[in-house]
Order: sequence, then C-alpha cells, then structure tokens
Amino acid sequence: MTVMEQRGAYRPSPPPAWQPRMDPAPLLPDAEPYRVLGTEAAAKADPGLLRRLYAGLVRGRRYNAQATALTKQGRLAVYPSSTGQEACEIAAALALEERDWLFPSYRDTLAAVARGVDPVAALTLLRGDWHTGYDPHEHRVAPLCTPLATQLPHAVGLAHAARLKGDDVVALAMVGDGGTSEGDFHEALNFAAVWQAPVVFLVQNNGFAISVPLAKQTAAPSLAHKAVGYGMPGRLVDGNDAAAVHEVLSDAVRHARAGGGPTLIEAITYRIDAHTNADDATRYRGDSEVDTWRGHDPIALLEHELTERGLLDEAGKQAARDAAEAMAADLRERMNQDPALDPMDLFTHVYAEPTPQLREQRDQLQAELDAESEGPHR
Amino acid sequence: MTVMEQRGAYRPSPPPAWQPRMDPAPLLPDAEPYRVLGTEAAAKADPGLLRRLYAGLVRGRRYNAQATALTKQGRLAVYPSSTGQEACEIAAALALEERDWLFPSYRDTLAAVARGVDPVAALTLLRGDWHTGYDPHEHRVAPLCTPLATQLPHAVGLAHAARLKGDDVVALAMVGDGGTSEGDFHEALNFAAVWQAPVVFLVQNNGFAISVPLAKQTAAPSLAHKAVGYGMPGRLVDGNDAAAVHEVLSDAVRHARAGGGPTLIEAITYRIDAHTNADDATRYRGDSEVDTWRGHDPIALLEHELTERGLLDEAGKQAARDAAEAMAADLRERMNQDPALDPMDLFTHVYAEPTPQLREQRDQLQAELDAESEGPHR
Amino acid sequence: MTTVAVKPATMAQALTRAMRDAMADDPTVHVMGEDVGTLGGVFRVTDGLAKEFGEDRCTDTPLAEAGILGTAVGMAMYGLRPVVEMQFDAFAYPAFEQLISHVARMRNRTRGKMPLPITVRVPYGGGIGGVEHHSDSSEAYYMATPGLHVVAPATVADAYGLLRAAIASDDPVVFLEPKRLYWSKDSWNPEDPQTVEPIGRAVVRRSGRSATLITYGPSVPVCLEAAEAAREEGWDLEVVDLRSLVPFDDETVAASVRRTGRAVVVHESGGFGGPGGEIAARVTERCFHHLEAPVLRVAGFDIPYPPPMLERHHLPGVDRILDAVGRLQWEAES
Amino acid sequence: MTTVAVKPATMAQALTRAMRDAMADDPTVHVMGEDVGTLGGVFRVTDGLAKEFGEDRCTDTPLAEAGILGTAVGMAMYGLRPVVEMQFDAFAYPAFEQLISHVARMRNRTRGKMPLPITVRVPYGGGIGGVEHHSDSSEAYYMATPGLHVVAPATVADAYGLLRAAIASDDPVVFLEPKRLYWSKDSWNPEDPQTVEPIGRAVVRRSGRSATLITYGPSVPVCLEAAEAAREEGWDLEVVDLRSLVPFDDETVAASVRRTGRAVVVHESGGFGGPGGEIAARVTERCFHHLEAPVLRVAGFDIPYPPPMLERHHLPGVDRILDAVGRLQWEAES
Ligand SMILES: Cc1ncc(C[n+]2csc(CCOP(=O)(O)OP(=O)(O)O)c2C)c(N)n1
Ligand SMILES: Cc1ncc(C[n+]2csc(CCOP(=O)(O)OP(=O)(O)O)c2C)c(N)n1
Ligand SMILES: [Mg+2]
Ligand SMILES: [Mg+2]
Repeated sequence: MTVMEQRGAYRPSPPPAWQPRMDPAPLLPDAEPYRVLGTEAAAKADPGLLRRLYAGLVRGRRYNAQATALTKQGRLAVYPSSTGQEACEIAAALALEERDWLFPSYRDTLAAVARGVDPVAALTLLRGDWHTGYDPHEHRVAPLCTPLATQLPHAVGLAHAARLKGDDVVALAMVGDGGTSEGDFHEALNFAAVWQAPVVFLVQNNGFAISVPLAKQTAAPSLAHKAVGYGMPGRLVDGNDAAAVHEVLSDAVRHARAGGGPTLIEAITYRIDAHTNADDATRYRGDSEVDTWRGHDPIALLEHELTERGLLDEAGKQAARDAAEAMAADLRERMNQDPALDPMDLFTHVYAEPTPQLREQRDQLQAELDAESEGPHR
Repeated sequence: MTVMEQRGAYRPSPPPAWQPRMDPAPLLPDAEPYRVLGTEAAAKADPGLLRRLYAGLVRGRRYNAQATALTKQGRLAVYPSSTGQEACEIAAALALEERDWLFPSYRDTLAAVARGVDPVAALTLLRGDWHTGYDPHEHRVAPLCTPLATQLPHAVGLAHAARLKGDDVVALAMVGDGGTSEGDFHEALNFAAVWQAPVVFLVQNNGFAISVPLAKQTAAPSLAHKAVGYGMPGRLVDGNDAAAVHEVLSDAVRHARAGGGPTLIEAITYRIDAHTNADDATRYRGDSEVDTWRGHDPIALLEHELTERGLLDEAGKQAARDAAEAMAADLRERMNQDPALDPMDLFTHVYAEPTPQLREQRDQLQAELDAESEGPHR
Repeated sequence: MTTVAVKPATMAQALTRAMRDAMADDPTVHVMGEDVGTLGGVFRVTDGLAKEFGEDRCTDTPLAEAGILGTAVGMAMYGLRPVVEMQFDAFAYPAFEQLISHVARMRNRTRGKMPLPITVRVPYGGGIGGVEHHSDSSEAYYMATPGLHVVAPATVADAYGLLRAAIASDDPVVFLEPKRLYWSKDSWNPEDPQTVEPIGRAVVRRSGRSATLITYGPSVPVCLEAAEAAREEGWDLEVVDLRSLVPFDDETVAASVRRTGRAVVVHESGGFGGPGGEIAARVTERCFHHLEAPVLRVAGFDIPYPPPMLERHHLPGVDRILDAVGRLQWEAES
Repeated sequence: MTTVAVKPATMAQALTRAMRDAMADDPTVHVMGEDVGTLGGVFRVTDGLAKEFGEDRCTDTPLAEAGILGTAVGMAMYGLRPVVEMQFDAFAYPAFEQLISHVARMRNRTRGKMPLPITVRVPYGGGIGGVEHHSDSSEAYYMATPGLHVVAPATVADAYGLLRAAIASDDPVVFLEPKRLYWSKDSWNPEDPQTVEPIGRAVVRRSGRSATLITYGPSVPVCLEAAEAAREEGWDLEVVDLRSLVPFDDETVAASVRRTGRAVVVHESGGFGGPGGEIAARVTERCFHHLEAPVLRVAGFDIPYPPPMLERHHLPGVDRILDAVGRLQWEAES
C-alpha cells in the first residue's frame, strides 16, 4: 500500500483554512497621522469640547511646571513631566465616561488628575509618601504603573470582566513607545482581540524611551501597524492635536462600548522636558529637535484654532491661566506640608490579616519607636 | 505673554515624523497560502530537490511512527509527533546551509534529525535520559526547546552575533501557533527587525495549541500579518506543500543572508496525531477534521507530483520506504538498549567547576551509592 | 440531602470538586488558563467545569502566562475571583513580574483599597517522570515574596479544604499542587466535604517523641513512610505537615520541636536557598535551648531538576531521611 | 606605564572601568541593555563604553528585558560574552523565565557543551529614596536557582575585581550592584587595578572576638559602623563580607563563628525566605557545638519595599544590629 493509498486521495487544493479570510486593509492605519486643528475637519469640532480641552491643557502644563519646580525644592522625589504631551493626557481623560476606567503609566499623572483624582493625591507615589495616594475605585483610575506595559493586561482583564457582568464599561490603557517592546504589550493586545474586550490602547509615541530613540525601538512602518497582527484596527493620530486625539479616542471608546472590540491608537508627540527631573536630555538629543517640536505645541495649536473661530479672547485665556494658577498655588501649598506617615502602616496592608510573622515585626518596630521617642538615641 | 508667544509660532503642519514613511504593502502576506504542488509553479521545481524532500518526508513519517510506538513500549517517556507536519520539518532542515543554525521547539525532532543529529540522540530528552543528547555545535542545532517561544530570542542573538563577527550565518527558529501568543515571540521579532538580524521565523500553524483552537489564540487575519508590526515581511505558505515551504524558506534564508533582515513565515498545517502520546485528541476535535486534513497529506501531495512528472516510480517509492525502514530498525534496536547513566553526572555540569556545596553533595550521593552496592537495602 | 458513603477519591478529584463548589457558591469565581476548558486541563483537574459553568466561567486563554495572570489582575480589580492555572511549575516563570510586582503588592500599594483575591494554581514538583521544566519546586521564589500566601496540600481532604480557603481568601494565594499526589487516593466523602481549612495552620500527621520531621506537600507521605521505617531503628518520629509556608505556623512547629528536641526539615526543592534554611533558622531561633542537635535538612540537591531516569537519586527518600535522623547526635542523649 | 597616584574613585567608576578593561582585553565582551549606550546608563555605569568601543559592543537595546537576556543567550551560544544591564532590580523580573529556564541551565542541559558566560548586572537594593520597584533586594530568587553565581560587592576594589571575574567566568553570574554604594568612594588606583578576585571567597573586613556579623553588599558598611558602635557596649565584633552568595564560602564563615561562638546575619532583603535563613541554617549545621546562642537575623521586614519616606524604618541599621547582638545570650557566658 502506498502512502497515498494509506492517507486518502490526492487533492490539489489549498489547505483547509484556519482563519476566516479577512481583509486587513480596514485594520491598517492611514499613512499620515489624523489631524483636526488647522484642517477642514476643525470646523466641525464642538466649541464646548475645544474649550474644555483648552482649559485642561493650560491647567495640565501648569501642573507639569509646578510639579517640576517641586522636585527642585525637594518636595517631590521625582517627576516624569508630560509637558508637550498634554493633548494626549487631557483628551484621554475627556474621552471617557465616568463609569469607564483609566490605566495610566507613571507619566500620566495629568490624565489621572483630569479624571478627577486630587492633584496632591496623584503625586503621592512620586513624592515618596506611599505607593498610591488615591482610591482607584473612586475615579476609576488604576494606580500609576511603573513596570512598563504591565498595566495593559490589567486593563484588558477589567474590561473583559465588565463585559461579562454586562456593564458597558470601557478601559483606556496608556503606554509609551518604549513600552510597546515589552512582552506584556503583545499579550495584552492579543487577549483583548481574542476576547473582543472593550479596551482602547493609547500609545504616546514621544520618540524616546529615556534616551533610546524610536529607530532603536522598532523597525515598523508605525506602532499603529502592530494592530493588524492582533486583528484590531490601528489608528495614527497627531498627538499634539487635542481635537484629533479626542476624536480618535472617542471613536474607539464608542466602538469598544458597542461591542466592536479593542483599538490601538498611536499618538505622535514629544516630551519637551527631560525623561524626569533626574535625567539629562542633552546627552541624547539636540536643541533643534526640541525647537522643532516647540513649533508644534499642543496648546498653541488649539489656541490658534479657538482664536481664529472667535471662541477664545484675551479674557478667556486669562481665565484659563487664572484657574491653572489657582490649582498650582493650591498644589504648592499642600505639597509644602509634610505628609503625616505612620510607620506602622508598613504592616497593615500586606495581607488582609497580618501573618503572625508580621505581627511580631510590627511589635518590634513599635518597641523601637517607643524607645526612640522615650530616650535619647543610642 | 500668551502660551503661543512663549512656544513659538503656530504651524498648521503635521507633526514631525518619527518613522520614515514606509509602505506596509510589501510586508503583508498574500491572502492565500503560497503553493507549488498541484499548481503551475511545480513545473519549475528542481527534480533533485523534490526527490530529496520526498525521501525526507517518508523517512520523517516513519520516524514519527517508530517514536510513537516506542512510547507504547515504555522505551520513550513522551513523544510529540509531527505526523502531518513533515513537510515543514524537512523543508526547514533542507533550506539551511551547513553553517546555519536551527532553533527547534520540542516538536521539531524531525528537523533536527534531518539536519544530521543522530536519531537516537535527538530523542534523549524525550526518553528521559538527559536534557539534551547531542552537542548543539556539531550540527548547529540548538537544544529542543520546551518553554514556548523562549528559543526565538536565542536565534536572534545568535544570528546577530554571527553578523557582528562577519559570518554569513542564518538562524532558523521554529515555533507553533500557540507559541506566537507568548511575549518572547514579540520581543524576539522586534529585536530581529531592529537589528536586521539574519533570522527566519517559521510558525507551524497546526490550528491547535494542545486543545486550544486557533480562534481562541488569535483574532488576526493570519499569524503572518504580525510581521508588518515589526517591519519585516510576512509570508503565508501551505505547510503541507514541501516544495512551497522549501521555496519560501529558501527565499527568506537568502534574503537574510544577503543582509535583508528577518522574515516571518506562517505555514498552514495540521498535526494528525494527538499533541503527544499522553494526550487524548478526541476531547477537542472531531474525526472529520482529521479526515479532511488526511486528504491534504504532505507525502501524498509530493508523491503525486513526482509520479506525474515521472520522477518517481514504484522502485523509487520502495527505495524510500526501505531507507526509512532501515532507519526505524536501527532506531528501535538502539532505543531498546538501556542508556548507561551515571548519577554522578548530576553534579558535573551545573557549573564549570562544582561549588564546594556541590562537591559535598556529590560525595554524599557517592557514599549512598557505594553503600547501596555493598550491602542490602535498608 | 442524601447520605453518600465515604468513598475513595483522588487529590485531583478533590481539587476539581473544590473549584466546582466554589463556582457554584460564588458567581464571581472564574477559572482560567491554558487548556482548562474543553480539555479539562492536562491533569484533568478542571474537568467538567466549562461544561457546567460555561466557557466564560472556565476559560481557555491564549497561550501566555503573563497575559493570563495580568488579565486576572484586571478581573480581580473589577470584583471577580480568578483561579488561574499555570500548566506546570516552570511555565509560571513568564508570569513572574505580574506576580511579584502586581499580584503580591496591589493591596499594599493601594493601602487596602484594591485587594486581589487571585488563586494561582501551580502543579509542582517531581517524581512523575516528566521531561525538563515539568518538575520544578519553585516555592522558594514565592516564599520570599511578601504579599503572597503559599499553600501546599498533602492529603486529599486538605486539597479540597485548602483550595476552598484559597479561593475564598481576599489575598492572592499561590497554591502548589504536588503533581505526584494527584492520583493519590483517600477515603473522603465528596458529598460532605470537610469544612474549609483556615490557611496557616500546620498539623501533626504523626505523633512521636524522638525527633520531628518538618515537611509539606509531596514529601509528607515520604516522611510518614520514613517514620514507620524508623521504628525499626528505635526512633519514634513526629511528622508535622506545614500545609502552608506563608503564613508559617511557628507555634505548632516550635511546640513539636521543643517536645522532641531534634528536627529534620524535609523537602524536594533544592536545599541551598530553599525553604529548609528558613525553617531550620526559625526553629533554631525559637527552640535553641531545647535542641540536642542542629536542625538538619534533607532536600533536593542544588542542581537543575534532573532527567526522569536520574530523579530518584535527587528526590529525598526514606533512606536519606533516616540517615539525617541518624546524624542527630543521639550519643549526646546518653 | 606611568605611575599614577592612588586616588579616590566611586564604586560606579570602578564598575565602568572593569567593563572597559574587559572589553579592551577581550573582543567578545559585549555590553547591552536599556540606555547603556548613548546615555551611559541611568547610573552612568556604562558611561563612555559606546564611544570607545562602538555601538555594536555597547548596545542600546529595545525595551524588553526577556528579549535582552534571551538574545544575550544566543550571542553567548555563538561565542560572545554578553554583559547585560537590567536597569533596576524589579525590572529584571520580566527576564525571569530566560534566567531560570535557560541561562542557569544551558550548561547542564548540554552536559557542558554549551556554557553561557553571561553577566547580568542588577543595580539592587534600597536606601536611595527610589519610588516603588526601584529598591528591591531580589537575591533570594537568584540564590535558589542552581546554575547561577550570585555576587555582590561592597567595596570599590571588589566592585572592580569581582566584575572582572564575573565577566571572565564561563558561567552565568548575577552581579548585584548595591545602588546606594554607587557613589561610595575609596582610595583605589584605577591604573593599577586589583587583580581579579576569584568568586566564592568571603573576607573578614574587621576582626573581633565577641561575635560575628555575617553580611554582604549594601549592609557591609552598616555592619562595620555597628561594630564600631559596639565597642562602647564592650563587644568586639567580627564582620565577614560574603562577597558571593553562590558559591558560598562556608569555610571562612564557619571558622569565624567557631572563633566567636555567636553570629548575626545582616541583610536588607526581607527576612522570611531570604538569604539569612540559609546562612543561619548552614552556620548552625556546621558550628552547633560552638554556638552560645542561636544565630540571629537582622533583615528587612517581610513587606513589599516601602516608600522612600518610610524606608529608614525598614532597612537594618546600627541600632537594630546592636539589639540583635544584645540578644545573643551573653549571660550564658558568665
Ligand atoms: C519593565 C520595566 N523596565 C524598565 C523600566 C525603566 N524605565 C522607566 S521609563 C523607561 C522608558 C519608557 O519609555 P516609553 O515607554 O517610551 O515611555 P516615556 O517615558 O517616553 O513616556 C524605562 C526604561 C521600567 N519602568 N519597567
Ligand atoms: C511557557 C510554556 N507554557 C506552557 C507550556 C505547555 N505546553 C507545551 S506545548 C503547548 C501547546 C503549544 O502549542 P503550539 O505552540 O501551537 O505548538 P504545537 O504543540 O501545536 O506544535 C503547551 C501549552 C510550555 N511548554 N511552555
Ligand atoms: Mg517614549
Ligand atoms: Mg499548534
């Protein structure tokens, strides 16, 4: 008996298909980032929204400046500024409904604050006070996440759980260009697509992961092109165009909420400041690059649009600035107060109930503190 | 001073580009898997190559059958058969030059053997004798890799190192459809593309990861579509068409060797046997699916082509079968001998030099073995 | 309820039953992992759950352990109680960052606001003739990670009781299932399962006066066997089954050692940097003046887990345990 | 060669110099990691290497730790000697599977045919006011993994000598760099660097007769300080700097404890399941009859590393060490 006879008749046909045939074209991003400001699409933008975005951006920039100043005064341990990226931060917060969830990275304090998190509480981690300063459930903002891309599967899981429960909640997860290289980025996007989870991934591509430029991070046509490999749409947007970011995000959020599944959005932007106050950006980039990007400033872009359309006058600008100054003054004042920390808290929340071992250690520390406060130091 | 004045003149232009504009089209796979056998392209295929592939496939299938039989006889602990996937296995081995490297997964014993690894040595791991039975440097075959996708970054690193040394060596890394979901898959492909490393990734998409069907693994149009997200070409091929797999692999190997960088190849195939001898495939798939695929058998496809073109007659078939039988007989015989294992080897290769702690433990075991061989068991 | 005769069940069956009962009692319990649905898991421990509760409650995930645990974190944030299966011990390593940096720390990070009631089931340990990466004892990694509970059952009843407790716990639990005990049988009434065991209580499996064997998981039956064999040598050994490494039941352990004055810690995990060091050190700290001899350790060698054909040389067996007991300086007594 | 005066250098500078010299001596040495090239590393430890040796020898990789270590494995397979930088302790966790399942095992798996001479540099430990994930002491994980060497320098000269030895080793070495000692200075002649230290030899940093402090890495200076302070209490403490946890120098440690009869293990890593348990257990096994008191441990608490404003309460300091010394049952002596 020949192998052929053993295995059945020869069929010169294609192999049975594993995947249903699917046209990748709708998943691919456009070659040019989507823009609204300075284009014809701007005329259609809602004035109220533009004004809210403007107020948020001005406030956001002031927040960044104030937080950076606080690091110099030793009031804040470290601050990764998002100056230049405010359009992404504010639009991300405004594109969500109250019941939605935000999963920020360490750079996304602004988005958290724009969601309603108290400006001081949002800095708790960076101040070195405690690892998270706010109740994530209150404004549905997950803790600022430091290990890169690890927050992305959390967003997927939460969105999936909400969908299983029948709640029409969307999760928006933020990550940087560098973070897209991590395995967790891949796994999160894949789970999201397979589960059709209502989650939106926003990559702020600011061209650098600390000192490492995008060309050493990826060889892809764009980060948004990664979407097709998961079977979700990829969108490319001008990340300094607040109206465009808001529109693209809102579309994706709506799509997710309607059961359409996840979207990957790449926003092209730039961080004007160094990685953090501890970083020396002159080591890896030139002034001219920074200047080029200053010429594509998110606030300037929006301000011009609003002014052109007569939606903003000097008084309006002054009002935005005043509101931002008031926020900054409050931030300054409250950050100048030393937080009251209780060392015994070290043991309180490791487990629901401290283990016997932790109880012993707690008692030990308490005894030490008592001794310290009683007598002079050894 | 307004923000606009502070930040420079308004420029209604697109954001500066991070990536050079690149057309993704050439990176995308065709909608239909590439085929040679049964198509017009077959006429151009090299007769010598087809005959070598045929001999390899027949031998490979016999090897799978023999190894599976050995598990039943308790001579082999476990065997993940590649019956039905022989075209991928053999073509992978034949597409490489001697100086190239193969990075197989646990399922790719056939590819290792086709590269020259001794058939018995290739089974050492699965036999439970030792973790790897051959010197990887001898035939440039990395150890059969069990943790999924972890061999992929190894292949990238080796290819990169070879390129840095100026050697025109290519690495071929094999992985399954399930393995593409792991973070290491993502990281490996990204490193390869950024470094333009001479590496070829071959995904054998057999539709299942143990029991989990492809639809629960990915929502992508195809696995080959993932390539565009890394900036490398993705190719789709009929994995049961040995001539097609060989051609696509050879092209990719040539491209890599010439400095063109990595390629991702998805081969559509099917595993006819259960995941391993320990698996019960009836729990997750029906007979009719298996039958459909038997109708697209890699050996039958090739045999038909060779017969049609007068390149194979009954004598030729017999010769291939005889060679395969001889190999199987030899395998059987040698596998029926108990391997001689030295327990003291447990300590020999943990480090270049055993630590003092390991020397103590070695002496302890030696003493135990001495006692055992002297007196009766306690 | 009808009365059903006590009948033998395997540990695997008890584990299945624990998940089944937990899922029936609490709709927020979700089982997830590779092959846990249609196949029922490679060890069949989740057999039938997808059928009974649907694929949304017992889900075949994509093949990515960090993704599995990472999405479980998000699900727990939304109020679910994920029970995650890692297919084998060594295949939990890709999820290490999620486990260490998030699962173990989220409650603490958020000052109690965001607990993560996740159970991570890990079939662990050797003795089943598994090829490389299928026989690791990884408990040292988990023990050294504050914020995790680490549990390992040794009996059929404990498998049920402790898994129920793990799933019910508001804290993450790494639940180590001794692979080679999956098919161990015990008389156990599946219709009247034991009440849920509180996590953190060791149990004296065998009382004795000469010395204490401190152990857990797959080494418990080995120690009981050794204790029987020791009678021939005139030693009456006590066997303490820790049941959980975290929390650690210092009280039960120290009480036993104070009684016997001698102790040997037995586990399959490698000795150096393994659980035995911690256990020996804390027993010594607590019982120094009761000790007639140093606390000794019988453990796996400090080598990567060996191939099946050599594993018997690696695993702590009765002889090696008795040798250690023999070195407990008995002459000092007389 | 010109003679250059002995001058103070920081530990960071010594580490840079060690890599520089290794790269100059051996063209197969490659440095790789996040930000190690243009920036010279976030701690500037690789400063100047890319400039001197080119980007192919000191490479800014994509941001993916498993990818970094995984490609380093492949590079080592082809004959290179990769020196991998993990940016911070907790950011080594994504590479855990590659480290445990491949780096630690490849030599053993291939019966010596495929050694992996990889050095994994991990800036580790706390005391620098770092936010979460930037202050972990992860040595317990590495210690419990056969196949890895685990090294931690405490002095500027050792930083040079041990890193040279690590890079020259044919085995993988996890090289733990105490972050808060990066800027510690010592007189050290960079033109005439110490000969390469063999890995595996502890050193007595201070001789004493009353008790032994066993320590390593960032806790060495703290122990020396404690030893000075102890003189006031009438204790003359010996301080042993382990320098490597694997291999462990039982000889030096046991000799010291036999001499002094008392010991305290000090480290920053959490106590439970941390290195101290192993160390205390093995010292006790070897020195039982010389011990006047149980070997005690002073370690970080069993909690996730605390926020900067609370870290001083967590870190073992002079007072806590002296308290432990005080509990070494001195009354037993009289
Ligand atoms: C897993 C992990 N590895 C490394 C780091 C250290 N690190 C912090 S930020 C950063 C760069 C991130 O770049 P990107 O994702 O582009 O975000 P950006 O800082 O530009 O917002 C690195 C390497 C980390 N936080 N987590
Ligand atoms: C990291 C890791 N996780 C889980 C496993 C267990 N496992 C072995 S094979 C397999 C399925 C692999 O499927 P696929 O990649 O499609 O390859 P195939 O078996 O079909 O060849 C699984 C889950 C593993 N080996 N490694
Ligand atoms: Mg960036
Ligand atoms: Mg498959």
